[in-house]
Amino acid sequence: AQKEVKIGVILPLSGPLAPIGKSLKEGAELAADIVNKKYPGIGIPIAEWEGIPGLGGAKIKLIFSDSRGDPAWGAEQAKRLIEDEKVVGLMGAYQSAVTKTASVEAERAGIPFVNPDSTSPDLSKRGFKWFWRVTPHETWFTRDLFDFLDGLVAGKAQGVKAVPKSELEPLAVAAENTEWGAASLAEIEKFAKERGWKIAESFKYPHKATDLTSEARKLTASKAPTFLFASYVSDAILFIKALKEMKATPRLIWGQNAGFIQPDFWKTLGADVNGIVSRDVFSSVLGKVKPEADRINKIYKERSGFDFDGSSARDFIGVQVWAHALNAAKSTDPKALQKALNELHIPGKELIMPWKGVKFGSPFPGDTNQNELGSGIIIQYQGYPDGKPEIVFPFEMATSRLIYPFAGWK
Amino acid sequence: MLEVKNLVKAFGGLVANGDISFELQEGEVLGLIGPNGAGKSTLFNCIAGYYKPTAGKILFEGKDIAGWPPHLVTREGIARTFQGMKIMPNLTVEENVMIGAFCRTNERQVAKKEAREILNLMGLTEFGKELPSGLPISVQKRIELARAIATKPKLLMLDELAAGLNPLETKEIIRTLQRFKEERKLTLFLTEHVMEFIMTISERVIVMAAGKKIAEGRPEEVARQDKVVEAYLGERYAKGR
Amino acid sequence: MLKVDRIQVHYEGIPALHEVSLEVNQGELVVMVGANGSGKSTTLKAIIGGVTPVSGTILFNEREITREETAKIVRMGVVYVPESRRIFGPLTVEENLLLGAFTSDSEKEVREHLEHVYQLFPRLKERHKQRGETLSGGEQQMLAIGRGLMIRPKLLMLDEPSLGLMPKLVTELFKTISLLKEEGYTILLVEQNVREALEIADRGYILQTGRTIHSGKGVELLQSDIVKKAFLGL
Amino acid sequence: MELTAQLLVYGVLMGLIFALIALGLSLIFGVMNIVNFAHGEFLMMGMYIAYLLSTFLHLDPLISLPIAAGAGYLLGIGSYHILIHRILRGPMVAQLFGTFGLMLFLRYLAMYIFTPDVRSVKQGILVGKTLSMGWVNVDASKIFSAGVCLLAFAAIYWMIYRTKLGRGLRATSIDAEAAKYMGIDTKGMNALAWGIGGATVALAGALLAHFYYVTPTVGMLFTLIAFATVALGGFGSILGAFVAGIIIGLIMVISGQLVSELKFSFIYVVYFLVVVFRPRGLFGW
Amino acid sequence: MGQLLTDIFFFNDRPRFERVGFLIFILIILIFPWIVTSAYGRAVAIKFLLFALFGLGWNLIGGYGGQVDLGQAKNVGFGAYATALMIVWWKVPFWLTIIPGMIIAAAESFAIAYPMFRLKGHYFAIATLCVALVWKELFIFWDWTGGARGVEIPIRSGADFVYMQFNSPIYYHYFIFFLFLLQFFFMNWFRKSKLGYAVQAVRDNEEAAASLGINVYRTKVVNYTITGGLGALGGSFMAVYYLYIDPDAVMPLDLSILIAMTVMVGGAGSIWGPIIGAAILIPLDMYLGAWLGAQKRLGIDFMVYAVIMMVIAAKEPRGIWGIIERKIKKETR
Ligand SMILES: Nc1ncnc2c1ncn2[C@@H]1O[C@H](COP(=O)(O)OP(=O)(O)OP(=O)(O)O)[C@@H](O)[C@H]1O
Ligand SMILES: Nc1ncnc2c1ncn2[C@@H]1O[C@H](COP(=O)(O)OP(=O)(O)OP(=O)(O)O)[C@@H](O)[C@H]1O
Ligand SMILES: [Mg+2]
Ligand SMILES: [Mg+2]
Repeated sequence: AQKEVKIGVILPLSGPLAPIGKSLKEGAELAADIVNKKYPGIGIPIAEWEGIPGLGGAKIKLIFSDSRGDPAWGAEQAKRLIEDEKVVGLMGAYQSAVTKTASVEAERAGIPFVNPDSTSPDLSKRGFKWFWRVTPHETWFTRDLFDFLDGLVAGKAQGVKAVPKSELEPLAVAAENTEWGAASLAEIEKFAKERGWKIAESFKYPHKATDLTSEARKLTASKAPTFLFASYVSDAILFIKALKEMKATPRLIWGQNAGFIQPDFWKTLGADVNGIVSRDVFSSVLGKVKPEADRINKIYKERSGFDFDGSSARDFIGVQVWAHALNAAKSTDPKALQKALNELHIPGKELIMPWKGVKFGSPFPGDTNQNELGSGIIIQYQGYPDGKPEIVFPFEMATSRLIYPFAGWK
Repeated sequence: MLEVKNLVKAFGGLVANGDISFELQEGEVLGLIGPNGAGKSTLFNCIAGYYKPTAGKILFEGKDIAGWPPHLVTREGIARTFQGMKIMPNLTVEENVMIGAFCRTNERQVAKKEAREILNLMGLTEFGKELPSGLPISVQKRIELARAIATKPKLLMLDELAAGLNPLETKEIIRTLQRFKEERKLTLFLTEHVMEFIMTISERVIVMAAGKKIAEGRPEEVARQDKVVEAYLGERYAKGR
Repeated sequence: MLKVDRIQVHYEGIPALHEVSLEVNQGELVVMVGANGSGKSTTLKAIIGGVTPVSGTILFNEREITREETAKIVRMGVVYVPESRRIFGPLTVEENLLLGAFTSDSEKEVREHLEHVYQLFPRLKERHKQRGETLSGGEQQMLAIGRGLMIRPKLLMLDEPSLGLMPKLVTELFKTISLLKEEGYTILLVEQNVREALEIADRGYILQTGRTIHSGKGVELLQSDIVKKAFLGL
Repeated sequence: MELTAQLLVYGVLMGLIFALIALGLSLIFGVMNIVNFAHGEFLMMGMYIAYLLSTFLHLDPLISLPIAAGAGYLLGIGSYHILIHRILRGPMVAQLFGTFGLMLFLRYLAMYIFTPDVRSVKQGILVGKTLSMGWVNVDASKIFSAGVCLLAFAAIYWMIYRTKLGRGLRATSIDAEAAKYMGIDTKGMNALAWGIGGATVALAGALLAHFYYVTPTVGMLFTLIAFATVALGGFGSILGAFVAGIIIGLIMVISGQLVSELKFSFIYVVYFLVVVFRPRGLFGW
Repeated sequence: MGQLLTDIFFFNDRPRFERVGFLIFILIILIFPWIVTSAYGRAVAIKFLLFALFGLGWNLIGGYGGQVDLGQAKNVGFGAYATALMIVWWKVPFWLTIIPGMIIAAAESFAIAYPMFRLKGHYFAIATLCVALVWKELFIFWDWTGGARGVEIPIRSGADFVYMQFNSPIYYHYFIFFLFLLQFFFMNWFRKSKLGYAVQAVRDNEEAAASLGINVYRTKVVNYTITGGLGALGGSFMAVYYLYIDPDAVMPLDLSILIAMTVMVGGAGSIWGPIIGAAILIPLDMYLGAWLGAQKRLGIDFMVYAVIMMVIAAKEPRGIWGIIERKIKKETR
């Protein structure tokens, strides 16, 4: 019989975050498929594999489990996957709160938990021995944001003259009141202070709100030219709709990933997204600078009907990390895997991400087992409804000119 | 034992009890009659603490209990039954009575014993473990009476206890009442529209009409007064007597 | 007009009526008496469709209504004034009365009946704006009866209408009932005032533990030993 | 000053929608003393109807209003006949439980059919149009919705308090058994209440779809607000739902300015305070 | 004293089949982790005991008190936070955090009970719901509670009886079973106590209860206060069991509703009801989620669960215990 390696994947597949959970799941499934079957011509090693070479061609089998967005439920599913399904390791769980409880189970059981998709800085600061985070975390992304802003002022953005700082200052920030939103806001405030950016208005709002008109009005009333958001998709939509209703005229709108990169976001808002920028880890236009990404995107689009995006990309790379680790360990023994993960180094060219690679270390103070070679990008929606999320940061990787200032809504 | 002085109870503009005064001696049986809406139940409710009197005093063994909440009034020694029964439907008959007995004890065993004794005296033992809701009205009325007695009252107030009972059942309940009155030294204050009941058992009767006391005296005397006949009893009784 | 044939009714599997049969003819005043819990109210409820008999039949004007919906039976002209009165507490006296005429479509008739009821019970007119639940016990009883008279029913069923009424009103009530009978109403009456009821009744039935054990002319029943012993305690 | 005025406008407009959403809940509660946890799911159904008609048949969402109302009516009546009348005899907890089941069922049925994706209505005469009225810019569809809400309230109010049918409904709500003795078809009345309740909330959904997104889980957000609205106004009171809806709309915008994070708390605290002093809500009997 | 012990530990007022049933139940729970080796099965058993514990507490207000309280989650939250914060801040041993948690929950319940009990029926239900949601928002809002980022208790290795952390679920199994029994015997005493009867009398008819010398208001307040305290007990357990808590996890509306539902499904106002209800709902929910969740098409697990809920509500509104009791009655007749 075919040898199989089971990996448990915990994701929010029902509840309010289900739309994102769906993207994550599809990304992981594609990666597993690419590992298991030959996909010639993509240009990354796993596409050449048929199963995991180091394990004699054993196939990766993903066992998905719904976290329901509930930390307790997530922990119970982790137990089930670990002991009853006998998975060799875990992956997930998107919401940092769920990742926290689920990874405790892995830590106790002594099996690896690879986390490709949670961005709360806390997670990699717990000193766990069985937890590896692949994605950059919020500290990183926020640093990118301020690099981007400082870059604008310095005139580094392609096709945009140096922007006087006074044109972008002060900032106004709205973050949802979840673990992730709170972390985002804290990071933004920290960096703003460090880099000398004034904040006119910053607040948390109740996520899954019924109405955000008042909050949007608060942003416009602050007269700040730059709006920063940390919102899931439903709230992101409400914010943009409300701002449009008020004919707000910010010069820059930046979203902290999540809702701002969901297909639902631009599908719902159509042309109204043009000019909005968001932090991300992947864009389908990456193909312009990284042809492998384009090939993956094509396959993905055939399967799911959408472009590959930041969410699907993250769980894709999660599976990829698993595949490389298993290959290197040549065993499914936890200790061997632990060693393999600790020593893992995937060079950037083997990834579809615009990263320098995957290697776990301590990029920020307090971090352990955190990928230190990752990086973020900032995309801008251009030419929607038929457009693409163009990369505008890092400046040297830009696929299109930055549209600045934000043109307003029709 | 009980002395009501210038009691007034008004609902908005409607004066349900206007300046009522009377006294009740220990061991006495006092009847209260009067037309529908005269304010009898209101008076009961004022004494038992369900309504706060607008003015006036209610002295029970020297203490002014006007405005006291019902449970304190009961603990002072005044128990009551309700016009239109208020049985606790999800508790068994025995438990209904036990809860009354808990008024005087904290011990379940004591309360249980007391309840069983009263049920036995009332001839209700067979229903002890049943839920009261399906039982006939006459039984429910006796349960309510048993429950009130279980609180070991000095004064027992009965609001239309015999309503809905046929003459035979009425006679039975009078007998029960009289027995308890003897054994437990109860003072009774009751209102009733069934003349066979009230006229037999009462030693003295107060007549109310439109919120005022209009007559007082021994039952036979009162029943003969024209104003009582006219306001309350009607021709049939006038003829009968 | 009404024919109840050996009906049996259970409450949660426990029989309340074993075998009850009775008949009411056009224009008659029929009285049902019986000890507490003998099943009088249950019989009326079965007729009006409030409970469904497990066996037996009920015919009204030759039509079987054993399993008919209450609302339909009421629309056929049967009115039931329940023992527990069932006043619409938060509604005013007048609104309560108007609901009694829910099945009537003629505005004019409704007005007439309203006047009639107010004549019968002046107390209600006095209180017509008061909320039903704040009426005294007796006043509520008047309201319940008045509500039953808001249409001209083919059959009027009263369950212990004298309950809680003062003696004077009881006397008047029985007068009113005889009056109604004379006006041509057909009435089925349940009463604990056995003597007064049987005096004005055409016929009577005696119920005992869910069975009709005896029937006969009103006055005859009043003389019978059963009634004397069991109800009057003579 | 300008800000205040703008907030008032936004608050009242949103409040009217809340009121319309709450109307059906209040009516259903009034007639049969049952709190419908699935109310928000009815709203979601109304929204999906507007979405489907707009996306697949290219119908203007305005045209879908009556269709949504009709479908909501059927959904209400259907729920009544299939489930609700069976749980009416149970205690309050069982009723809550039953409608909670209905809520879960409808929500996940929608998730099964439509997937969890977020959708919205993109075309329509009023969709995305902004009216400028000098100092305030307002979405045209919100103004239109407000108008529809007022009309719906007037119609329902008239029906309940001025027609015989309404008297029948009220009688049923107070004492269903006694209402039966009056010749009122109480089952019909209950079904009617559910029908109207479903119709008004689905109508609100179709209106909401003009400027709000649709997803299977959208209902709960509104259910909780509708609960607070209905209870604040007084269960069963039409006028109460209306006034409370507007109050809640205003609290939302004002608290959104003060401490946005706690804005639902503001609503709940106001509810709590009101009810402590008026235990049956602002207009409850 | 002897009487008190009998009241706590004995069921001599209950029919024989109940006593036998209870013994069998205890035996099953005792040997459960030895016959079931599935980790998920054990997790289900632990969650079952946890919700049976919650249900027993809620039964006080919801069953015996007849008041629908949809805010029990706030008390769970108080317990969970008291334990988690005390452990994280001051390293207080677990066992010393239980009582403060219960006291905080009871004190809060006591404080709001006075205004709360002006309300009846649905107004009360919605008010409880609102109060719980306000607390949840506050816990998210405040920084000192960790806000939305929650509280993480550091992992300890091995079996630690001071902080009640274990690698093996078997320990947790007996640990929660112990807490469950504590509460169970408390309830056994309660239902037979004077207070227990007063609570039921008030539920059935407030005016009648008052006429029998019961202070209606005080009875309700005391009952609500105890309910609050009992809710916190399970919360403390959750903190050391999951090792991470946040307001969405320990005080959401769903939790309040699930607690109420276990009682309702089992049969409110009976000591067995919450146990039966939890024994049905928790495994049902967890196995449906494991088997039918995460499918290609989402939502089937919830739909099946929802249908079962509706059927129970429609067919047996008085709960499963109602059916059992009736069956037994019929047989013994
Ligand atoms: N809560 C209230 N609000 C307004 N009016 C009330 C209230 N309670 C009683 N009343 C009125 O006060 C008057 C006296 O009522 P009460 O119940 O005391 O009469 P009663 O003498 O007991 O009559 P019955 O013999 O019919 O029971 C009645 O007219 C009644 O309508
Ligand atoms: N809702 C009910 N549930 C259970 N049993 C009931 C119910 N209603 C009545 N019963 C039982 O049915 C029998 C007949 O009751 P019914 O009320 O018809 O008697 P009745 O002759 O009208 O008595 P009363 O003089 O008390 O009104 C009684 O034994 C009673 O216990
Ligand atoms: Mg009275
Ligand atoms: Mg009867």
